[in-house]
Amino acid sequence: MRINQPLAFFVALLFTAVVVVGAFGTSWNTVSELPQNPADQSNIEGIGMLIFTHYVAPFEVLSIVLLASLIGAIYMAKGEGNR
Amino acid sequence: MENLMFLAPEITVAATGLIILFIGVFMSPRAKNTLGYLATLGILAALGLTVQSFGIEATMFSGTVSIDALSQFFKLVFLAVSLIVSLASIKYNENSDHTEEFYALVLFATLGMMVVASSNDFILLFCAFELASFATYALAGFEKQNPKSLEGAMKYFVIGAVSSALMLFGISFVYGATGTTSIPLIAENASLLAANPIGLVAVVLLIAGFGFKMALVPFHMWAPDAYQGSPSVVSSLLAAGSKKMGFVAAFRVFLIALAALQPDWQFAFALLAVVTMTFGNVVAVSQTSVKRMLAYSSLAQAGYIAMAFVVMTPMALTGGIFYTLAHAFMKGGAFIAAAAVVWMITTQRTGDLEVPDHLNNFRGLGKRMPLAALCMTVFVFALAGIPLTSGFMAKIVLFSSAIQAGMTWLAVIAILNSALSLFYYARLVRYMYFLPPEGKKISLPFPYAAALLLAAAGVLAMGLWPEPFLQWAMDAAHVLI
Amino acid sequence: MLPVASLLILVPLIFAAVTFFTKTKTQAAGLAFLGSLATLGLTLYAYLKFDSSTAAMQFFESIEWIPSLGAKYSVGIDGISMPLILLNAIVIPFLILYSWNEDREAPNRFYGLILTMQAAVIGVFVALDFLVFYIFWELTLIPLFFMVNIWGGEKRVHASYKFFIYTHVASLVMLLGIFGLFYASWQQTGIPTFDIRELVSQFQFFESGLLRDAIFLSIIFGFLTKLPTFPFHSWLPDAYTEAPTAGSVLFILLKIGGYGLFRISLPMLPNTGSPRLIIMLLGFLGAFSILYGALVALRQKDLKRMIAYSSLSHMGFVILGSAGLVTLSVSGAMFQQFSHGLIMSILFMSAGAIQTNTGTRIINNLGGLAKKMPNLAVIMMLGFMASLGLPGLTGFIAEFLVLAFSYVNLPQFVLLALLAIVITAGYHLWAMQRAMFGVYNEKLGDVRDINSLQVFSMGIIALLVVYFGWNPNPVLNMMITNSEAIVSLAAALGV
Amino acid sequence: MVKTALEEFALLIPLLPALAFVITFFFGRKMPSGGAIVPILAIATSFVISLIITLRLLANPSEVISQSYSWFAVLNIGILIDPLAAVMLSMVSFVSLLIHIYAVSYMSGDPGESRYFAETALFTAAMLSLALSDNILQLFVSWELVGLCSYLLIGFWYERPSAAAAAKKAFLTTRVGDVMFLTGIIVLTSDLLKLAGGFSDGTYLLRFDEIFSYIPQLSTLQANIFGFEVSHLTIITLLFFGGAIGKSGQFPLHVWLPDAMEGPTTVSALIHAATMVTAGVYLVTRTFPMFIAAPDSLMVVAYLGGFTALFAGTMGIVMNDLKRVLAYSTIGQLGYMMLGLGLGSAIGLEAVGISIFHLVNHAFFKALLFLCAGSVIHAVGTQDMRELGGVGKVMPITAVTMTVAALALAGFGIPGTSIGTSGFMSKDPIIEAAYLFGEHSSNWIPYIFSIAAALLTSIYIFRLIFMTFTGEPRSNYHGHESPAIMTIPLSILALFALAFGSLTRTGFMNFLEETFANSFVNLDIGDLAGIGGNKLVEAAGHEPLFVLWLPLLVAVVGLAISFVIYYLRIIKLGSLASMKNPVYRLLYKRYYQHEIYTEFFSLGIVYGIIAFLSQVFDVIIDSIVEGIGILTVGVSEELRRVQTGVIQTYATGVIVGVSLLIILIKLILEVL
Amino acid sequence: MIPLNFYLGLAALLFSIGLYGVMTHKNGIRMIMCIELMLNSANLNLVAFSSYTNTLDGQVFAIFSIALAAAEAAVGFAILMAIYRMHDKINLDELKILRW
Repeated sequence: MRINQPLAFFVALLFTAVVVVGAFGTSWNTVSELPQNPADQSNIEGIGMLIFTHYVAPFEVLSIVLLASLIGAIYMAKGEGNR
Repeated sequence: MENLMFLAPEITVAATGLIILFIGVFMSPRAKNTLGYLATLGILAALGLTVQSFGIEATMFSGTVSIDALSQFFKLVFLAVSLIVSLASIKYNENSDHTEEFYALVLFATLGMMVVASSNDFILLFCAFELASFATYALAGFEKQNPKSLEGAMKYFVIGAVSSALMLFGISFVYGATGTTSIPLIAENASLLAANPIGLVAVVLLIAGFGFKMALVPFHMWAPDAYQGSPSVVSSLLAAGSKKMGFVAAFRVFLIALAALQPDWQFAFALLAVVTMTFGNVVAVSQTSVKRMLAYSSLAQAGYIAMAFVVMTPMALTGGIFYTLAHAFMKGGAFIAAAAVVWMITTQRTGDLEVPDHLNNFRGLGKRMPLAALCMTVFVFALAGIPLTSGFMAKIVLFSSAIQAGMTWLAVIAILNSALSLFYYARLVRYMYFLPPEGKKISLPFPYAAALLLAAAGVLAMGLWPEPFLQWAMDAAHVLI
Repeated sequence: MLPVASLLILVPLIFAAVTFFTKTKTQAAGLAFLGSLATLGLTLYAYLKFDSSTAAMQFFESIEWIPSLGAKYSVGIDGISMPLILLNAIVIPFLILYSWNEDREAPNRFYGLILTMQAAVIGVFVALDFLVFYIFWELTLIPLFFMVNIWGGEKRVHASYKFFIYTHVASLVMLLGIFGLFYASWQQTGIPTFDIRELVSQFQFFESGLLRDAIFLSIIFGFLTKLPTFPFHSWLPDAYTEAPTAGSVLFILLKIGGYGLFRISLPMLPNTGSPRLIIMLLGFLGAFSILYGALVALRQKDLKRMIAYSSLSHMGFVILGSAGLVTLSVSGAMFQQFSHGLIMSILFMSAGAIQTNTGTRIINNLGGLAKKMPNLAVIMMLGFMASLGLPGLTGFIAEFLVLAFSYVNLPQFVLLALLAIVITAGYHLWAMQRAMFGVYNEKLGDVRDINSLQVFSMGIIALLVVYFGWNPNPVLNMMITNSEAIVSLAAALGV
Repeated sequence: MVKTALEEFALLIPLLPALAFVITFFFGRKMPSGGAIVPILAIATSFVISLIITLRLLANPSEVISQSYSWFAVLNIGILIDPLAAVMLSMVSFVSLLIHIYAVSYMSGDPGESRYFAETALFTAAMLSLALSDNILQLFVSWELVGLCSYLLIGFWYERPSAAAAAKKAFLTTRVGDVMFLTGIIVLTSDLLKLAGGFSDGTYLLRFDEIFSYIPQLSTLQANIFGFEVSHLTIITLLFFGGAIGKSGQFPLHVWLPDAMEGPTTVSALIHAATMVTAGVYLVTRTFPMFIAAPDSLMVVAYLGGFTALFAGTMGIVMNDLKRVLAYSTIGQLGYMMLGLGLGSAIGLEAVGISIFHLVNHAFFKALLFLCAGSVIHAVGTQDMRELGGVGKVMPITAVTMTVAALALAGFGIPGTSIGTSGFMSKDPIIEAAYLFGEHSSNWIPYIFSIAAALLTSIYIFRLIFMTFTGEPRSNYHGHESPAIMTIPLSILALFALAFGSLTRTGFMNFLEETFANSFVNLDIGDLAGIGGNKLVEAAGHEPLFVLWLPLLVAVVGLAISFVIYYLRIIKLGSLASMKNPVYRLLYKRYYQHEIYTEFFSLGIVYGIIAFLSQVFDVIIDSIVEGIGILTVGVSEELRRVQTGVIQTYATGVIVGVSLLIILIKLILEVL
Repeated sequence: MIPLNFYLGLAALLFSIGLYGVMTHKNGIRMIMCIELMLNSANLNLVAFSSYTNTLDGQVFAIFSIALAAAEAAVGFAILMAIYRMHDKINLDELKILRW
């Protein structure tokens, strides 16, 4: 089947429109002012803390994800096949 | 520190996967045959631990992990599927050099699904979701010399990746509106989502993400191809296991986190459920590949389960949750039976080798592999909702709940669909039992037999004595309400 | 005391299971015969212990099954179910004997399915819980589907699917009604239950007349389709015709539609939103089915198809009698079920014998068979006479009761039905004349008469047709007792 | 306790032949001459019992035998032997006995001999049960059973297509009447149920005493049919009479009776002359109290009976088949009986007497006629009168007995005395009653019918006698006199045909008039007639002399005409009796009834149109069901193409799905 | 201060470009890159929200998501390699044995 580029374009446009209208039409509950002090803007420590305390479970899972994709990728990419 | 014992099933599964991976390196292909039994044992242990932990309520890891009736029930579902699959795969991987990779991936995928069931935070949910996806991408393409397997894997991968992107996009909006990724906290702060158009966008994006796994029309299109192309044992895992992951995630996300947007997603699910079940059943009628037919029937079943989101009474949720377990057994078993047939055709070199799961290859299965045929009959009858099987009980509870809630139209559509499905299921049974066999009798290998019997036992147990399962499903449903 | 009701399901089921694993035809048929004899023995035991003077449930058993849905495994026998169980138990052994000498593929499955069917049908009759009832109800589909699909005639595949899906849809609609009943009652009482009698008695307390009508109509739709009645009958001719003889007879023994009518629909009928209208509708459907079945039968060229339509015509009496709502008309309808089972068994067995022995069922291709098949001719003649309602045979008692006593409430429909009686006689005699009398059609070659086992089995049923034609009381009395209970309900509400 | 003993024996009357049926049916093939001895003995015993009971009853007509046993529900089986039943029982068992004996020879050598005797035994049982039933339902049951036997026996030589067709026709035509009868019973049942206000223990709903006790109430129930107010009683009785029309071969349902001659001649004698066909008359007699209490019913009976008598005669004179002539004569005589009953609206209970008297006498002479015909056919091998002639020389006994029967049929006798054939003794009173009726109501039509019919009767029966027994043989046949076992019954019957009437006349009628006043029912027919609006003639007037002599005169004229044409052959009918003559053709074609009934009505309308429409309708209903299936498969084939196999399409599907879903939900939630 | 909507608009645009790519490209590698684009646009969203709601969860999520995207790409490319070995092509639109 030929790929219908105009249709794809239209669909993509439609999607953009929908999302943009949705996002722009929303009154986001944001902080009024970003922190001005550059020193305060460093959040590496915070992120690190979060990853190893609050989000330690995803972090552990992520390790398995990496392992799994590693195995999968190596297996799939290996040249010989035996089945 | 939290009591890690609550996570014992997950840890067991992960550990088994790692051990297999590790010791597999040092084993000869012949010796690797034992790995399957090891995996099975590990899953059995995890299953035992899960059943043992029924009734526990806890949140762990700063509230990102939640152990409750819902999570435990779904862990049961995943582990049961995993058990069946790993049992059957012993034969599938016989004398293969890649047994350890296969089992590791199966176990990791199972782990991913189990974590999804427990996750109480979008970040964990997403990571676990991806874990299950990545592991199964590779599994779907496990027969890398088989163009169909690769094609299925590729389609699965592309649509899976797109869907995960959509889901992530949706999650980002939810996060943006509520400022948190924790499911309970989102539920508390959902007023902004509910009041603004972005709520609907987020809901639909999330539905697309989960709907990919659930295989709801129109996010289903990978499913028939992937189910047909993948090795049958993997199809079993995909259809019976990873599909349910989509449901448990959706249960948690929509019913708990996004309860405030109920009108939006209720309507979406109503539409999707009706379209999905009708499309699945109608298209299944004209299929000649059994695995593809099962894939479409799987769509239809997903449509039925999605009714739970529409009706949303405790009864409906009970029914939906009960249905996931029932479907796990019957669809998992059916794919294993297809696997047995594919094995038979490929080893015997008779019949339609081009499409080894072609309906014609099921001719006279009742004579060639009586046990496989009998179990397959049980599974398709269950799928059709014939009494005394799990499928019947599941449909009873689910469809009746629609009546209870006054949604007779939905029940009528579902029931008509169910009647339609009888056509292609009965056809399969007819091929197996009432057309002459095209080959001699084959003895069914033990692993297939064991897996089939296990699944059939599950199907019949749920049909004949549904009470304990119903109770568990009810407990699980209460978590959601 | 034996748990007869459960045993009546279990015994054939166990024998069926064992039969599936037999290797030879003799083993299969023998075992199935033993199984059916055991069932017959049990049934006779139950019959002898049965007290026909009470409408109450006897041999009652109840075990908790799914407490969270209020479903129980509860079974019992009363005057509505006893005769039908008896019918099944009596005919099946002779059906097995009848087909003893037939050569066919996979005899173990054939006989196993017969027994499975018996278990399922008896299961429907004894079930007192809607869920159990529905389970057995659906279970009856499977053996019949395979019967038609494997051993049927030329168009068996099509016929089997049509039957399977058509009646399955109807059952599902009925299931919807059951759900409605279940939840409405749950809402009413706060306790979930699937108990048939409990739900039926709760029915009257539902507030909305529309709801009651909807529940009633969807449930009765399932029954009417199964019965079947005009205009939901189109699965019937194909299925009955294409089925092998044993399959046709099993179809005939499938009296679950009428049973449901008596057990469930009639007690509910007076409490529906507009009972008068529904009675009129039922009366019309019944009378019209009688007439319509007869007229269409008149046009049939295929013997089995003709009998199939005559069956449709006969089942009209069941509906008409039920709609009559007089004790004796309802009893007549019940008796019609019983008598129809016996009579049609003979007819289908005869038609089957003709088909196997001559190779055709087309009436015009036959001729003068009485000369070559005298035994068959006698039995078939008796069957035809019973079918056209000749007094002294069971059919008359049923039809007389239905017609005479439905006339009290539904004179116009009875008159409509009476029109059909001559036509009924017409097609029966026409078929008889063409097939059995006249000059022997030499094209048929040398035709053998039915074998002695067939003579025996058909003969016994024929004798029963005569016996119950002269002395219907052994089954009629219990029917009257129960219909009194049903009708008194209606009378109390002034319907 | 002689009476009790008798009552126990009474039960044996129908049971013995029934038992004989069972024995002959199962074992007859192994017995000599088809096991004929069993039914003969059984029927002989029944006859003896009947006769004894009749004689006892003659002594005390009000002490009838009545026994009832519950059958099912509120209905019963019972025995009622009152004068009417007793007469009927004796006659049936007697004639049946003689014919059975005769048949031993007549049927010998037929392969279906045992079947024949089984079926006739069953017939006799059913006929006896019909006569002695004490309720309308049992009567109906027996009524149908005799119909069945008639069907089986007409089709006895089933290999002959014409026999099979005639059997079917007989069954179906009488079935039309039976349905009317059944409808009458149904209406009656439901009326009784309403009047009685439900079931009460101990009473049997459809027993005659129960029915008769409700006559006054029944007559007050009115139904509106096409704008006419009709009493329920009239409806019921007319429906009953509908049954009688079918069974007794009255116009317009008489068409089956001539065709029924396809059966063995003994069957024609037994069933289609002496017994079964009179069941209709018996039914009307049995329910006479209802008829007389129903306005207009008896008038219908009288008119139809009279018309049938005449109508049958017109066809009788042109038939060439020996048995068919007799068949039309049977129809005609049955018409007389019906006429007699119909005249009850004027003469009351006396009608029962004359009519049943004629019934019994007719049984004798008509059975005799048939048996003689059978004897001829048996000996000669043909039944076409054009091929016969001069048979009297070879078969003297047959010729004599048949002539006696013919005289009886034509009604020869001397008026005013008790000298005369039995036919004269019973037919004359009917004609006289018709005159009385005419005088009473100034309505002469029945009388004219009856006189005209008498003339025709005389013509055709003597035509038969002359054509058969006199003259030269018109074909090559080898006749011989029948054996004694056949001629003895003939002689006995001849004796009865000759003398029975004159010997029993007054006693018989008085006896029968006791039927409705005894220990079982006690009705005042006069009162009932009042209910029905029928004014009875108070005192039987003295008819003018010519009225007494006219029937005889007519018979003699008939004899003369036949003598001239068929014996002397002075007048050649030539073209008059050819198919070119439209009147002759009309008669010979039997008024084209076959064409009208079978071709036009049965085949054309019912079969052709209605059944075709039903079939079309059925196909339509069926195609709806089938169409859904075909549609689903078609849709499925198309819909699966959505799955193109191209990843990009799949991705597009997902995106389109998401976008459209959002828009759709937005729209719908906003709008709703 | 840049309004939040700019970020959101950009993310939506990027996402749509990714979608358009997935829908139109035949080459498997391009498709996978487009998918990466989509994931990253979502990350952009997450980071923007994180910043504007002054919570760090979004950024944590983004980091996880980047890792996951990498893993995803690895698996995807591996499958592509297997396909390339078999067909000597990585035009995904030609993979259509499985259809209907």
